[in-house]
Amino acid sequence: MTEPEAILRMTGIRKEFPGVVALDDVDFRMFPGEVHALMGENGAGKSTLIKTLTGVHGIDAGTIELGGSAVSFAGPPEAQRAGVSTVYQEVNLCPNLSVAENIFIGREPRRFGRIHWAGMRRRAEVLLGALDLRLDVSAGLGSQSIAVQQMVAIARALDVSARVLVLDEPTSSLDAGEVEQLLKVLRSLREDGMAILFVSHFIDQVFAIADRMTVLRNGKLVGEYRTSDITPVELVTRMIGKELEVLDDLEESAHDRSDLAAAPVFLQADGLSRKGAVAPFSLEIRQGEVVGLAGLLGSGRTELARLLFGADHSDSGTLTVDGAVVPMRTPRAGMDHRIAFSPEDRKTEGLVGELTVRENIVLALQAARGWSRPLSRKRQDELAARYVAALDIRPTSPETLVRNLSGGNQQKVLLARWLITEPRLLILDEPTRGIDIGAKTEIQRLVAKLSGDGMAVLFISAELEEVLRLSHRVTVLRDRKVVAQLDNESLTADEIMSIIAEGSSA
Amino acid sequence: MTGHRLFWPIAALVALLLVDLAVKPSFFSVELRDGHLYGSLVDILRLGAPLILVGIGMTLVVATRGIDLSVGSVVAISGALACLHLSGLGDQNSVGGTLVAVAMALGLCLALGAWNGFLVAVLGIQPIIATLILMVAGRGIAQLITDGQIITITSGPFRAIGSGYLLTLPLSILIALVVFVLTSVLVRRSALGLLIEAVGGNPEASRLSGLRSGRLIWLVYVFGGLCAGVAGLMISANTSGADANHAGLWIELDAILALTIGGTQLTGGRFSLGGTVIGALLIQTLTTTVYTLGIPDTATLLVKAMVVLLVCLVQSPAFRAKVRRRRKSPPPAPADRPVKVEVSA
Amino acid sequence: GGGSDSAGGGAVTLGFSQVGAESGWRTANTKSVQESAKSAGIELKFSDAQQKQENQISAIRSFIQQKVKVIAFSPVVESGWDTVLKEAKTANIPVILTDRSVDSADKTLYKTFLGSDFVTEGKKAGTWLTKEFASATGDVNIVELQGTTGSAPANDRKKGFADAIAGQAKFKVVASQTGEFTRAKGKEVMEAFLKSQSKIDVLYAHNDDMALGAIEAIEAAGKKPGTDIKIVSVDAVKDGMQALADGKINYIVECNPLLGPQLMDLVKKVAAGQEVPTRIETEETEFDQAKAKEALPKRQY
Amino acid sequence: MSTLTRVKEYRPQQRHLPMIATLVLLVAAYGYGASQYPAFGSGQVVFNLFINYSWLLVVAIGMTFVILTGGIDLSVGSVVALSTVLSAELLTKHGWSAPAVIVLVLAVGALLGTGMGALIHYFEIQPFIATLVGLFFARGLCLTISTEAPSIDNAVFTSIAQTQIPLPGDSHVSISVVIALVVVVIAGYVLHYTRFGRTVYAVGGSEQSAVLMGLKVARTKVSVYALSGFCSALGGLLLVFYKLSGDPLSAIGTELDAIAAVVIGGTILSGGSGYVVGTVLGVLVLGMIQTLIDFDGTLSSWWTKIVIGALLFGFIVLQRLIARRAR
Ligand SMILES: Nc1ncnc2c1ncn2[C@@H]1O[C@H](COP(=O)(O)OP(=O)(O)OP(=O)(O)O)[C@@H](O)[C@H]1O
Ligand SMILES: Nc1ncnc2c1ncn2[C@@H]1O[C@H](COP(=O)(O)OP(=O)(O)OP(=O)(O)O)[C@@H](O)[C@H]1O
Ligand SMILES: [Mg+2]
Ligand SMILES: [Mg+2]
Repeated sequence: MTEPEAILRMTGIRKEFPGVVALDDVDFRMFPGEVHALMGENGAGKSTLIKTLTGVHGIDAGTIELGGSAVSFAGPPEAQRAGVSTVYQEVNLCPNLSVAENIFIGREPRRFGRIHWAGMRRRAEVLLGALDLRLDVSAGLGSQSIAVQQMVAIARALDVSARVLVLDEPTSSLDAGEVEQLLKVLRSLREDGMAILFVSHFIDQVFAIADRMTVLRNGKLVGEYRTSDITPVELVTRMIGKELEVLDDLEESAHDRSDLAAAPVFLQADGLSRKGAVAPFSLEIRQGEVVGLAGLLGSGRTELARLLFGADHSDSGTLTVDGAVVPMRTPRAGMDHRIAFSPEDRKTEGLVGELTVRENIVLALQAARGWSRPLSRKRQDELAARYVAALDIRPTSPETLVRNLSGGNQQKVLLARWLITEPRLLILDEPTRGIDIGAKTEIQRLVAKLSGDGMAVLFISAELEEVLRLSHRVTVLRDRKVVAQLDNESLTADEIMSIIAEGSSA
Repeated sequence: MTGHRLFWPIAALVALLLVDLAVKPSFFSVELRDGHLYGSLVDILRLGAPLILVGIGMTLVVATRGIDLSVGSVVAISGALACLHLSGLGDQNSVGGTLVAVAMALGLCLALGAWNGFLVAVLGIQPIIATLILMVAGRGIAQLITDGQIITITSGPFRAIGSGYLLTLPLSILIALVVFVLTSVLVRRSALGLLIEAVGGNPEASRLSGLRSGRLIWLVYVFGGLCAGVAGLMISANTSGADANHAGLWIELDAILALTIGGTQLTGGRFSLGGTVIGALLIQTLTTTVYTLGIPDTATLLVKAMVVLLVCLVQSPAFRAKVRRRRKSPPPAPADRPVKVEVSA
Repeated sequence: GGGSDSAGGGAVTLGFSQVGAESGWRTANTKSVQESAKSAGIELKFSDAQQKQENQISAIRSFIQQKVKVIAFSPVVESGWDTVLKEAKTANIPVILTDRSVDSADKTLYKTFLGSDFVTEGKKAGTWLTKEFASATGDVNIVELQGTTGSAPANDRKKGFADAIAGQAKFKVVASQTGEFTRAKGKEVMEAFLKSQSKIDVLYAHNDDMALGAIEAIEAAGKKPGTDIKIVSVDAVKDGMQALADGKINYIVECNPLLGPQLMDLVKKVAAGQEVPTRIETEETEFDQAKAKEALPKRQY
Repeated sequence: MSTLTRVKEYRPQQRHLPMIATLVLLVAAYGYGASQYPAFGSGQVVFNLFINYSWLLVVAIGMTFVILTGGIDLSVGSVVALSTVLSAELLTKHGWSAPAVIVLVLAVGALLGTGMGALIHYFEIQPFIATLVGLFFARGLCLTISTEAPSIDNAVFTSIAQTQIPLPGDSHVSISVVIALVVVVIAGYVLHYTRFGRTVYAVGGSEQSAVLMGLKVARTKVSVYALSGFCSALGGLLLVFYKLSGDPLSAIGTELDAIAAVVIGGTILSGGSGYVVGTVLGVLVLGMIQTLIDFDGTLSSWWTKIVIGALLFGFIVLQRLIARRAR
């Protein structure tokens, strides 16, 4: 069949970083009016390809054509002017500015040559409205949950009338509702002939929206496919280079609570609350139990988790660990009770980018031991090596600077940090954010195993299926309130959604 | 080779020394005079010692995203208190008395460091302003101690700290060396280094990883105070007198300069004590060079500016990259116009 | 409340703005002013400017606000006082300059100047040198330790000295660097000189502190200060005199900080509206080693 | 609408707390002075604050821009001195006309600033160091140009310097004060109502993000240093108007005063948050401290320093306490 002229054509792209070949002779093309998914495992080179397109990184070899003419952007501003609008993987906004400003800065509506603040706020509310998001747009961005920030970044990209829209894992921390909303918007943009580059580790999302997909593996091009010509299983096989075994076995083990009823309660919260974050709630977690938190964006899951760990301190209520009431004022207190908390925002709250993978992995354990009892270098290397292997962190050298890791691999490092502390309660806030399905199943299996060995787990994920698959019990939040706690015999996503929904109707 | 963190600082230092050698061949001559080594290089080591010490302390402070402007005043206070005590002694040459004086001075400096740490770690005041307080008040305290006069002392043991020699080497540099080695070992063999770099690299992440950053920050300021204290003793001992008004004036700037040349970022995180030592020596070499080559003192600052600029430029990867691109950029020139290549290269 | 009461019943209020406390000399100067004010029964408003002219100006402004009877100050620099002095004049508060003069074209802006002449000090040092080496035939190699670059005493003492030795070709200033008026720098610079200069006969230091620092350097180099290298300096602070008496310095030109008593007399006169000479040089002597020995015991600073 | 009302009653206060606290403290300090020292209460004392510190205020405004981007500028003091020396030199020795001198001085300041900005942005030299080089360089130029401090008798300068703008209550201010206040207003406007201003905040918030958002980071970063250089030069001119002399050793340590003023005014050194008004208050705090000491007139040289430190401490701690309380 005859294809229209490609709007974007990248040929023979090569990008080396000291020690790593991130991209090796990669071809990539996009057509107007299509959604093109860029697929690949963590570290495959997706974000790098995008950054070479927008001029964040220069290329070592290859050519880039936009609208038929060769281009090489010196930086994002140029790319933007040429009509390439991008949402990068890590949220890249200014926490010190308001939501509205983050959407419009650089393109602020002006009147009499001066910034027209009121007009800006109005337009921001409209834009976010289109994404079904209603919030005080003059509030500081820093105080928003990571999901909100992601939506803001998307809104910013949508506002510019671009020829090519690039979205690097825009949905990694959105829940079903927002995703649906986003896809709707993308479809209408596609109608208007925009070319959309879409990166996601959610296969179903990709098949729902993409017309065409390009698969990368270890920085090399595997191939380009029409969605209609390929099945999910085939796609995954091409991404990871081997068959993926599914998790039905896990399903079983997860849900039998027979022994749990007997298990002693590890942690119990009574009327715990924090103003502006979560209303008083009670919650108990038994040893070996996986409790999932379900709720919409901004429902207060993260807040709740932070209280249990002592990341924020509560205004009211008590926390009981092993039957003894304990003050939980600092993270340190949480750790002293063998509680671990892996935060949702790896960039600002999780990792120390300047330090190596090894150093980041041992950080929490070392902090717990205190400075005077250092882990021997040998011990550190072993720990690092073990978890680099276990979680398949790439590149495999534990001496790589974390900031040079791909998003998903960074997430794995964060996870490793807490796993080596061998906690009794492991709080995971969006642990699988931006992680490819291979690793995701790995992590889910790990969680199941750990709980099997008696570790209590509090599991937060925007992906409801994941929560359901893993948890013995699901605690549902709505508007910063705990509205239901359900044993997960055979819960379905719809049941949960209806619980969330009915509240908002009531 | 050029990859190593310390390559460029060392290269700069060597380059500067070579300039000296070229201009004044006698610059490298080191002879033995009444039982100790004597020569410009020896002076550089001896006079560089205080800066090295202050630099080491400052490096750790900076690694935690802090800064300590008060070191200069602490230097003055330390010297003043020690000399005040000594001047009161019947027999200034008594080792015991000297030790007491030293102990008193260093004790006070620890307290001053703790004060800085308190302001930063507990009250959460921004380091630059928190230490500015002691920078201003500290001078006053030092002058209060000396009553604005220069306290001259004759104590042999004390003077040794600044101008004495051991095994023909200046005692001061040996002290600095010991402090450097001890600190390096402590920091790298224990987990301090890692924890400090973590706190400086990402405070919130460190907090959520259970680091007691407050204590760490406190610790580094106390240590910074101690280092400044020792430096203060050296400086006053070197001139066998406490000059509360001038001792350690602007040393904080030189210290920060030294650690930057050494490759530590003022934004916190990774630090390199070795680099700081190199940086300090570089700065001292520069000063000595100016005096030795008889550069008119109206031009001194210009020279200093230029040298520092050069050193920082060659160290900056961005700069080197740009230069390399320059070299590359002109297209392979046709054989018939070789001259042009010369020009462009 | 109006300032009249601040001027006190009969007591004269004197607003005195000091440069700072940058040296022992300065501190002695301050002390003398404070003490003699007390003994003369003059109410003193003292303000230390921390070497900043801006502070001195604002201090003088506040004196004007408080309607003191007389204002005295030692200018941190000689220029830049017209505006504030005019204000003082319009508020008709008489002004006395101490230690350093100002270069205002309008001499009516201040009643009188009390202090020493830095150029003369330099000259005296130079003249001594010419006498000392009158017989010398070969070159006389001089190294100079200057005060803080750009400061009035440094400029003038350099100038005066240069003028004095100008006539004779045998006097050669082979090296001249700033020692910033401090011992530490004095020593550091001298160490460098000792290595860079093959032959040094004389050291001229703009103040005693630098000379004292240099002495340590000379001794460390295995030379005898005062004999191998002749030393002449300015100020005559106690430590300096000690060194002079010990024969480590050869000659010191006094620069007397004890202006207090003289100043207070002037203040009283000026306050009473009597006429005073427009320029009063403080009586200052010069010390050689012999004079130093007898002067030393009753040296207060 | 409800959101907007929430904005009004809640958000701004939070951000303005440090400044409000500072203002309260200033008033308190003034009240104390008035109660302690006769003639302190007179309005002129307040106006003198502005007269004496107008030059520092202008310098601090430039510094505010730099610090908002997360940078720092140590060169301001030297640039101020250079401006005074240049003015004196050109007016007295080379007989330039006043306007020409003013233009040149401002140009030189801006140029030096641009240079440092370029070093910082294009060669990624840390601001602290790049501007420290600037500090050495400018001060070095001062001394090479002249080691003396000549007076300036240029008619224009003298008239600007000595004109007093009368105010009610037989008090007065100088032209410099007016200039400084104009600068303040412009700066405030630029920061709040122009793209450049907002980009300054964005860069301070997260430079990497600012780049990826496609903002003109390079231009902004270089500009703030150019601006700071310009303000320092202007401050230098005001200082010339203030003293009518060019002193190569003047304004030593001004960088610390300026930084202190900015930080006391509630601006965060890591950048991204702060206001020009805060800086004004910060300068007034420093001035107030100096004035209190001048009026007291019993402090010895060293107690002066100690008390300055103590007052500084008091101001900062109280400021935090008040701010905390109000939260
Ligand atoms: N700045 C850098 N310096 C060094 N190596 C880098 C840098 N950026 C990326 N890399 C490496 O390039 C490879 C590709 O990274 P990239 O971020 O493109 O992966 P990705 O496909 O986006 O993975 P993910 O799905 O986790 O986001 C990784 O091995 C990463 O370690
Ligand atoms: N650090 C914070 N400070 C103040 N408010 C916050 C903070 N973090 C989140 N919030 C607010 O509280 C709401 C709940 O945030 P939280 O992250 O707990 O929601 P969540 O259920 O975790 O949703 P998400 O899936 O977005 O994380 C957010 O919508 C945000 O507006
Ligand atoms: Mg990626
Ligand atoms: Mg969350």
